[in-house]
Order: sequence, then structure tokens, then C-alpha cells
Amino acid sequence: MADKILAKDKLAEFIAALQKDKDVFAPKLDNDRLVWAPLEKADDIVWEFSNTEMSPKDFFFPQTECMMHFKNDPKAEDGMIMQAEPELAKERALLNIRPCDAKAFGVLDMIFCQDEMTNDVYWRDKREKTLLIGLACNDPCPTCFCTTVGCGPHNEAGLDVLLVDLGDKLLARPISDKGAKALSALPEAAADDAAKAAELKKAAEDSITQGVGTDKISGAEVLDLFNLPMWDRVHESCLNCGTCTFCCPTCHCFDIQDEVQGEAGRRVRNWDYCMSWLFTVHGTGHNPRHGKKERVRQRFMHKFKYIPLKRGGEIGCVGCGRCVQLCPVNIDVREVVNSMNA
Amino acid sequence: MSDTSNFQPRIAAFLCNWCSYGAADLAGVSRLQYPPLVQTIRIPCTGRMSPKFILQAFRKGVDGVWVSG
Amino acid sequence: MKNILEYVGIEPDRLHFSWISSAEAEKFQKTATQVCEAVRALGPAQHMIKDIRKVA
Amino acid sequence: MENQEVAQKIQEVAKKLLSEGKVSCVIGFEKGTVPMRERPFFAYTPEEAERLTWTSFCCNNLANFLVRRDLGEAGKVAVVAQGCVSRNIVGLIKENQISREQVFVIGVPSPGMLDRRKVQAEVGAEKVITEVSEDGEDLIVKGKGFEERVPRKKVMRDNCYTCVQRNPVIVDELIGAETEPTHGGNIDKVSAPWEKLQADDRWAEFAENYQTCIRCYACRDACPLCYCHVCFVDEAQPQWCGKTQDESDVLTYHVLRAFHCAGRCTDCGACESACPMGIKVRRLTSKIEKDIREMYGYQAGMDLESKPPMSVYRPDDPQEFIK
Repeated sequence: MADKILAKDKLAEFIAALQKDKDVFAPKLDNDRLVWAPLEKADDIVWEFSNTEMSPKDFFFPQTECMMHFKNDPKAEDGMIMQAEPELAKERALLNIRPCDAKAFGVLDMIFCQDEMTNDVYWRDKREKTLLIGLACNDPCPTCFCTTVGCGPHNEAGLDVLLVDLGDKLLARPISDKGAKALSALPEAAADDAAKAAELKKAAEDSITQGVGTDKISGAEVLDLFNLPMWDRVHESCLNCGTCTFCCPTCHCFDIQDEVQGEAGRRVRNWDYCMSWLFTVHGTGHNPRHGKKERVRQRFMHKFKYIPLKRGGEIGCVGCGRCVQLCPVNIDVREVVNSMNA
Repeated sequence: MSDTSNFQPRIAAFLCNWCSYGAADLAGVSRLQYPPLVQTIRIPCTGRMSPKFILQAFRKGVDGVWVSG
Repeated sequence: MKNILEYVGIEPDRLHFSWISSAEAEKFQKTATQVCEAVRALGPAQHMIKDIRKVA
Repeated sequence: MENQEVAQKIQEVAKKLLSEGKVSCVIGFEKGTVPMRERPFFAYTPEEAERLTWTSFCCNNLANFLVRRDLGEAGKVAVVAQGCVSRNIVGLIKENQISREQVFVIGVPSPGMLDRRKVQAEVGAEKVITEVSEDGEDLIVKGKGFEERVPRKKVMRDNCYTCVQRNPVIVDELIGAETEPTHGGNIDKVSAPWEKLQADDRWAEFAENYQTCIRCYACRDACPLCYCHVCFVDEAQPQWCGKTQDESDVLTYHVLRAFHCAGRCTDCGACESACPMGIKVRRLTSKIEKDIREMYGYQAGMDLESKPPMSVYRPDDPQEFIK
């Protein structure tokens, strides 16, 4: 599919066309914090930003999501029967999502929708009804390490459209059929625009200097990694809070709870995190991951060994660097992975 | 607030087994009338009281909490 | 507890404490009436309630 | 004394303690991988002690790590402590979590720690900071295409500004000379704007303050008071607090956690520094600190002798609230 050009002064038309049948969201500055918010008009778009504070995964996997509801009355005819929640009513478009976050959705697709049996209707419904329009990263942060985990500042995986900021205009590259449809009205790009985009891509990739090595991890035995002496030190300063998992675009664990109030009942799922003692404790009181060390090890082993092992080599991390920035005790995933790889 | 004249609040009363619960019992035996809005929860001693109980009562939708030793 | 609930915006008259001996039936009756009146005057509680019907 | 000198001294003391075998481990800070992110570090050997540092961004409360590790096995442990951390150590001793003999306190008068969020706001939210260094009363903040001097005073953490005890209260070895005990701020002013409001407005403000909470519990886990084996939010029978993002669930957690810290909180600010969303957690805890001070004349962790007000009964305890 040929690259298109979207002039910035034509954005208003483009957004209006999207808004005809979609709710459009984009990153927005709110009290010095960059958050995802509904986009009203083209002028509100932020072009210069690193990335949103939290990952946009909650568009597809909300922190609290009602799965079904029921009437809490065993004697009633319709009592205790689970009723499905309504599906997403209107399609959505996420504008200016970063390539790393889009790639993360691809990783999560592999986990939420594996086959007929493992097919998360909540995740899939929202994924199918959302158009992802990415904005390539021309100026990655010092904490970014996407290029070393199979992603990149101009990565296309998971996106429907990739935009590259060329100053007064955007190079719009259709990636999926859905994306091509959204761009159908736009003029084709000239060869030198594509060349400029390629230059920007090269520069952005080159600016990422710190990264992780995973070559030895992929060849190593699980148990050898599991028993590395480094785990005895990595966890020491960890607080076992949920910051790294909650800001992570690929963390996807949840906890299902039934809640009742009089006759009303519902089943909800909430984000859960492997750093918590409660995450693995059994009804007997036994906890297979009883200490900080076991929990910290689990998080890194899951992303860098278990997921690649089960999903054809795909790493469960996209290198967005959020956990590096937000961890209250600065446990840096790059250091941890590099010592796993040593 | 809205019309308060017809409003029948629900009040959770945490009463100590040895003090106020006894008083409530005696009030009943003595045929003393008090509003039927108070829903009594007997606790073994006011020392058993916990701030969790108060918050839990509010979370479940009571309009007032009364702790009595 | 009363102070902190008041601070976050729960009316202080929603929470009452008292000392009543098991012999003080009359004080019990009087206090129960006072508590009910105080809460009645405030109207229904609005905050801190978890209502899953509303959010569901 | 400049922070660099203090760091040098901390290293010397740590090396001496470790090489003489007086302690098994020194808990201090090392340089983080991101600017303004010094991080807790555990030095077991004199060589490792060379990684210890001291800057104005040592925002974690190290007393936290005393109570979360098995000191019975570790033997004696040394910990770098400024005023608030030493007060928390006193608190832990009073609550019988650790014994005085197990801890060697390397006392450091606090320079007043700085808030990385304020520094970021000062240079602009969108700018990427790559290097921050200290020069007397100024910070030198560098990033791509800019270099700025920011006065320390402007970016001090709120709790350090209202600190009343910068000097450590218990010390085995003091580094540098004691400083002015306070930074001049008044903690009572933190809660003052809320106290003036009507009940409904207070609730609205309160709910708004915690609106961005993601319930990662970093505030709890960073707190040296929150050492319960099972926190009330993790209890399932009964479940005191739901797991959802419902306003009532989030706020129940914050109210009850704050209340559990009544008479124990030293206003170290670790909760606020740890919060990934930058929530003003102290809006609740500072109010409780003030109430305890006014009602019981008590400030947590100032000495080893006085009894914590929430665990003793005195005939003159305030009881106006009881009918």
C-alpha cells in the first residue's frame, strides 16, 4: 500500500471524518501529566511528547471491568443466571499512539486470543472496534530501549496507520486494510517524503543507546536462569508495589471478584499484580511465591523467558521505559535483564 | 438536603454486650419507646470496635453509625 | 475517626459515641432518639457508599 | 556540609563498620539509572560501600527496609538516617518490631530533600532531563538543548519544607554538624484549606485528590509504618475494601490507611515520593498528625520513652466526642 500525505492544515477535515462514526482519543496534557483523553478538535492535538504516563491498555482492558451481572436470588426464575454485558456501542480511534504501545497490543492479542478456547470476548470486542493511528517517535527518551526488544520508534506492528511527523505535514502509511480505508481520501506521498521519513527513522533508532541483551536468555535453560545468584540482590530494594505492572503496556494479569448488593450481583475483573503477596496465596495459607525474591523474579522471567518460550520468541516487553521512570526505588529493567543475559 | 420530614434513616448501632446492650434490653423490658430505625449489632466489648466496622457500615449504605460502650 | 471522616466530608453528626451503663435504660432511650433525630436532620448519606447498581 | 562530603563520610563509616565486622550490611543510597532517582542500596562488603552516595534525591524511607527483612538472621544492620527516618526507627523500636541493639544509626542531618516532579515542572513538563547536579543552594539541570539553574528552595519536597526535626533523634555516629531543626514551613497549613470547606465540598475535593489513584499501593509499601503481614485491603473474609476502581473502594483504602498511621506518622513523605501518579497523599496524613499533636500533645518518634497515644489510656484523654 502506498504512503499518503496528510498536511497538518488538513487535519481538521481528517479528524471530522473519523468522528463521523468513531469516538476519537489522543494524548493530552493535564496538569503536567500526559494522559489519554477524548479529542474534540484538531487544534488540541499535542505533537511534541515522549509518551503518556500510563499505557493505553485500559482502552481494551480496563482496570475494573464488569464481565456479567446476575440477580442475586436463588429462588427467582431468572435468579443466579449470568447476563452478558453490552458490547462496545461505538467504534473508537486512538490517535497518536506510540509504536511501542501498539506492539504491546499485538503481544496481548497472542495471550488473550490464542484459540477457540482462549478467546477473551471483552478484549477482542474492543480491539476489533478500534482503529490505531500511530505516531512515530522521532525523539526517543533516554529510558527507551525499544530497538533492543524487537520493537522500534517507527515500528509498524499492531498499528493500522503510522504517521511520521515531517514538520508541516505528516507521512501517513497505511498498514492494515482498516487503515487504508481511513486514508483513502488522502493524496499519495512523493518519493522524497518517504526518504525523509526513512531518515528520521534511522536517526531515532540510532539515538537509542542503552538497551538490553536477550540473546543468551533465549538459549538458556529456564532453571539455569531461575537459579541465577543475581536474584538474591535484585529484589532487595523492591517494595512489592504494583507500579511497574500497572504502568506496563504488556502486563495483563487480573483478579475476578463477585460483588453483590441486595438483589444486584455482578462479576468484575480488576488488574492484579504479581508483586503482591495476595496474588499467589492459596486458600490453605500456603504461598508458593512467599518472598520478594520469588515475586520479583517472576515478573522478569515471565516477560523475558516464559512468554518468548511459549509465543514463538516474542518478548513480553516493548521497551517503553515506563517502569524505569516510575519505579519508586528505580529498579531498572535494563540492568536486570542485562544481568540475566550475562 | 432534600425533604427530611419523611426520611427514615438507617442507623447501625454497635453496642457493648455489657453496657449499652444491657441498657437496650432493660429499655425493652421497661417498655421505654425509642425509634425503630436503630439496627443493633452486639459486640463482645467496645474494645472489639474497629474503625473498619464504621467504614464498612457507611459503605453498605447506612445513614448513621452509633457506637456505645 | 470522627475527625478524619469529618475532614473528608462526612457530616460529623452521622457518627455518634456514647457511654451507657446496663442500668441506664432511660439514657439509652434518650440517646437513641437523639441519634435518630440528628441523622434524620442530615438526610440520606451520599458518600462512601458502594452502589454496584449505579456503576454496573 | 555539602552532600558530596557527606557521601564521602558515609562511605568511610560504612567501610569501617563492614571491615571490622560490626554490622553485616549497611543500608544507604546509590546513584540511580535516571536523574533524580537515588535508590536504596544494601552494601555487604567494604568494596560495595564505595557505591553509597548522598544527594538531595534520597527520598525513600530506609527504616522501611529494617522491618521488612529478617533481622534475626542478618545480625546487626547499619542504616543511613536523617531526622524522619530516625524517628521511624524509634517508632519501630517502640512497637517492638526491632530492638535498638540490632540497628546502628548513621545519622545525617537532612539537607531537605527535593521533589523531582517540581524540578520537572520548573524546566517544563515536555523537556527531557538528562543530568542534574548540585551546586550549593542551586541545582544545575541539564537536558537536550538546555541548561538551567534552579534554586533548591523552590523545588523542596512539601514535607521537607514543613519538617520539624531535620536532625536524627537517635545516633550511633553523626555525620556533619547538626543543623537548624526546621525548614520554616507549617504543616498545619496543609490541611487548612480543606478544613474551611463545607462537608459536601470537602468530599468533592477529597475524591478529586485521589481520582487518579491506580491502587498500586506504592504509598503503603513505601511506608515504614505499614508492616502488617496482611493489610486490611488484602483481607478477604470479611472483605473490608473492594478491589475495584469504584470511588468508595479507593477512598476507603486511603482513609483507613491514613487512620492506621495516626500517632505514628513522622511525615517523612515517602508515600508522596513513591506515588507514580503524584497524588498528594499527605493531605490526609498531615491532618491526622495535626490532630494527634493538638489532642494528645504527641509527635511520633521523638524519643524512646514516651508512650504512643493510640496504645495507652490516660484519664485525661480527650473524650468530648462521647455523649
